[in-house]
Amino acid sequence: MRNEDDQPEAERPAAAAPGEAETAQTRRAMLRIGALGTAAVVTVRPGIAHAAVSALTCQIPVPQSTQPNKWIKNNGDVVNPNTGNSYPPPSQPLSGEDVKNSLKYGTNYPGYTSQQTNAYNNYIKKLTMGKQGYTCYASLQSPSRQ
Amino acid sequence: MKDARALATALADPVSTLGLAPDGWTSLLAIARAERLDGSLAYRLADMPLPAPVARALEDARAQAEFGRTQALWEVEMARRALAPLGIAPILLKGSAFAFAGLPAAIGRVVGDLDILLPRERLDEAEAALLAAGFEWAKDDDYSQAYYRRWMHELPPLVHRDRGSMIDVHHSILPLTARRRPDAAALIEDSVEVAPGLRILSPADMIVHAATHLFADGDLAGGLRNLWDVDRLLRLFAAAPGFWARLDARARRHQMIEPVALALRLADRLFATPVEPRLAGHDRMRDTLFVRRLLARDGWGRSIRPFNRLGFYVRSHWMRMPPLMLARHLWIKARAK
Amino acid sequence: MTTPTYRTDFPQHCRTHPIDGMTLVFHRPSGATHFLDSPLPQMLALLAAKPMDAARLTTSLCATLGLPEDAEARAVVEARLTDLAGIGLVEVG
Amino acid sequence: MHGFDVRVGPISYRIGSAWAAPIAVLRRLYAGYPAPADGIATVTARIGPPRPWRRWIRPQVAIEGDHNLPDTVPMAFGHALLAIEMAMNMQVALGECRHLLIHASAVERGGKALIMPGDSGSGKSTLAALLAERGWRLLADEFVMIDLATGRLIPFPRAISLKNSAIAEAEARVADPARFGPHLSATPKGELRHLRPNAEAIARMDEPAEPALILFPSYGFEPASDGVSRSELFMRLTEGSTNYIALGEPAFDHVLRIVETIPAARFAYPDTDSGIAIVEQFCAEAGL
Repeated sequence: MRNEDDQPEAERPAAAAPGEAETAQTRRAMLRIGALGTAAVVTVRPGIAHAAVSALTCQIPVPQSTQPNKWIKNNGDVVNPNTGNSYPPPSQPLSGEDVKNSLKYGTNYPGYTSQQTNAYNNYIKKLTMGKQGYTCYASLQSPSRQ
Repeated sequence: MKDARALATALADPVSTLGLAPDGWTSLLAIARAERLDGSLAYRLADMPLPAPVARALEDARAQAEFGRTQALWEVEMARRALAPLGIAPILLKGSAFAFAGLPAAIGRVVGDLDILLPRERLDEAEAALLAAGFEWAKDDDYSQAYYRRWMHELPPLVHRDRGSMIDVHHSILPLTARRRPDAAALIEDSVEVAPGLRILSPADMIVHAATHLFADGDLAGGLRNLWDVDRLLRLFAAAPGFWARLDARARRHQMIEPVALALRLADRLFATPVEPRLAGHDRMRDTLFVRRLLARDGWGRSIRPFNRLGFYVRSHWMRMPPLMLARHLWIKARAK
Repeated sequence: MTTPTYRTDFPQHCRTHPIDGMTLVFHRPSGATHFLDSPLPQMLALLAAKPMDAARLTTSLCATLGLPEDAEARAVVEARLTDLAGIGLVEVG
Repeated sequence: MHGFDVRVGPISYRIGSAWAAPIAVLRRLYAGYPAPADGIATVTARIGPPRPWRRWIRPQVAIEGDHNLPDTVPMAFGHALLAIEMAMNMQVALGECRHLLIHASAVERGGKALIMPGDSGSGKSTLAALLAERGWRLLADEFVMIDLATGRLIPFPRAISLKNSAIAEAEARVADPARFGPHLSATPKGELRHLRPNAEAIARMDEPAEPALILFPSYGFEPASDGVSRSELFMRLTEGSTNYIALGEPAFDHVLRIVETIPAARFAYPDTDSGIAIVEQFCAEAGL
């Protein structure tokens, strides 16, 4: 869960003059910079069975297997081949173990550059329920969801 | 326990379970879960004298079904809120309709996705409203998008970004490519309002729609559960005078007389459902193929009879699209594997 | 098109509990559990008293919190109304 | 199909395998566990070939059962025991809807339970296994079950899966070699060996305990400890549970009661001995 110290620099409130401390506090409440970080609503999401199936044995195809001959843009979008700053997808689905390490420690996927790794991770972060690999991705994160 | 016959018998005649041996119970539970009928079975056996472990397992299944019902009703409410401002009153289909209208078919039933039917001309507005409400395309590749919009009776499936729930928006109950052409306008015209801004199909149309699953979705996945719906609905609706005549008329109107007859015969064979003999017609040789496919589940919950299943899988696509398209579709799916 | 009016029946159908300066909510119709950080509880209270559109809600919220009403406050209220509608605690129209 | 029925706490399993060998290993690992009550297993977990020919040709093992997950990858035949363990876990994670599940390990002393939530790699299994050799009773590894009627912890003492360095530590402390499963190498989780809980944990598996302390271990850091706020504790317990939402309002009540009444902290520890020392100190303060 996000807490104060790793909050992105941009959102940190400017140091308020002492006289306005009280208003700043209320303003802070207003802009909901609270224990939950910037999210005003946090909904409990079920932990996908990471305990049951170790996240490390699942895999994430990039992109969906129903999207043959597509490339991945650096922001994670699935685009046509040779689109600006996009890369060919990995030849094999990425293993849960590699994805977890790459997301946690920034390691590159074996055989791919850091730009490619970054593009693939942005694609993975956009996965939603129902998409291939979502269960695997969700089980990598919980419970310490960033 | 060689196939799912024991489950069909237990549902139709709960007393038949009294003689089950310990491993018989284990297999029955495994088959019921695999066919997603454990909730229905749990309610059917609710007041039977059962061994303690079975009673507990079925109590849990009832609790699980209750949770599923709450989720289904919430999805109906959220869809209503998204569509009501446009003046669109969606027609609820299958599980969501049974749950919302409180029909016996809903008792213990696992409700999967939310299926709704809209007039075809309101589809684009509805699509925009659902996307604005947080739904996203589950299949957003160009092939699927084009395929659904051009050939199918529904939009590509939508999944909610936060809730993870899925909604299928239909404008008819059979793909456009199918030889049979149900009268979507008649379905909408005869639909019944069950609450402000929410409708369900008329009883006869509900049976016709349930039968399309046996016919349109051809591969019969979830077929036993679907047929149990038919049994539950028929036992309720048949009590109304003139129902069978109305069902006959609607089945003809939607060019669905054979599938409805087939559904009646299969329900009779598997659940001893009282059906109108003239409408059901005499048994056909190939009915047995359907029965074997519907019961193709062993005591471990594994799907069995692979060649029978493959036959129905190919048939399901054949029903949906002309041969050339079928070849291309199967080729793309195979390459994507 | 008049600006949409928002309304809520909160806290009916809910279990609420204060925790660490936030409001923990169990919402029975959806079966979901949420943490609501300010200003959401205050917004819900105001809407429960009287359905309003975003502009009027911003005015009464800023009055309640003793804050100057400005474009930023309006933007925050609009964003939080979308969040509340998304989890079904607030209804539009 | 080769089968084995066994009861672990409230879960009565029927375990199936297309191959005989994995079942034989499982029988040895779960020697001494009771059979299902009335001989009726109500949960089916199984492994089998993902494709028919995979049964003989370069065999692979698919994880299956009453409940399945779409994304699982077939495993190598040499890791069949791990696949069975995961199939058993999956039926609990996706099927259990009587007791609230918390992803944690737990041990008991004097009727009071210490719960150690944490994802894999936090060391919760190792600590629980070693505490269980020092007079604590093992209640659970991976799944802690809370009875929604009483709020008490219902033991689910399945075999503990020890990973990499933890294997040698357990081998050094556990006298009876028969309690260990085979050494599995190069599994997706690295080196792996299963340890059967001791006879006492098995004999008293139907004896619930009162949750009294929650500690979040983090292995591999300099010793440090910190409080856990009630809101974070609520989030960690519920997000880590695969059935919290399905159990509805009773689950909300119990997690709320837990976070309001049970002390919680997190601690880092560089090695097992210091970890155990920190745990014992926390327990003394909390009256365990």
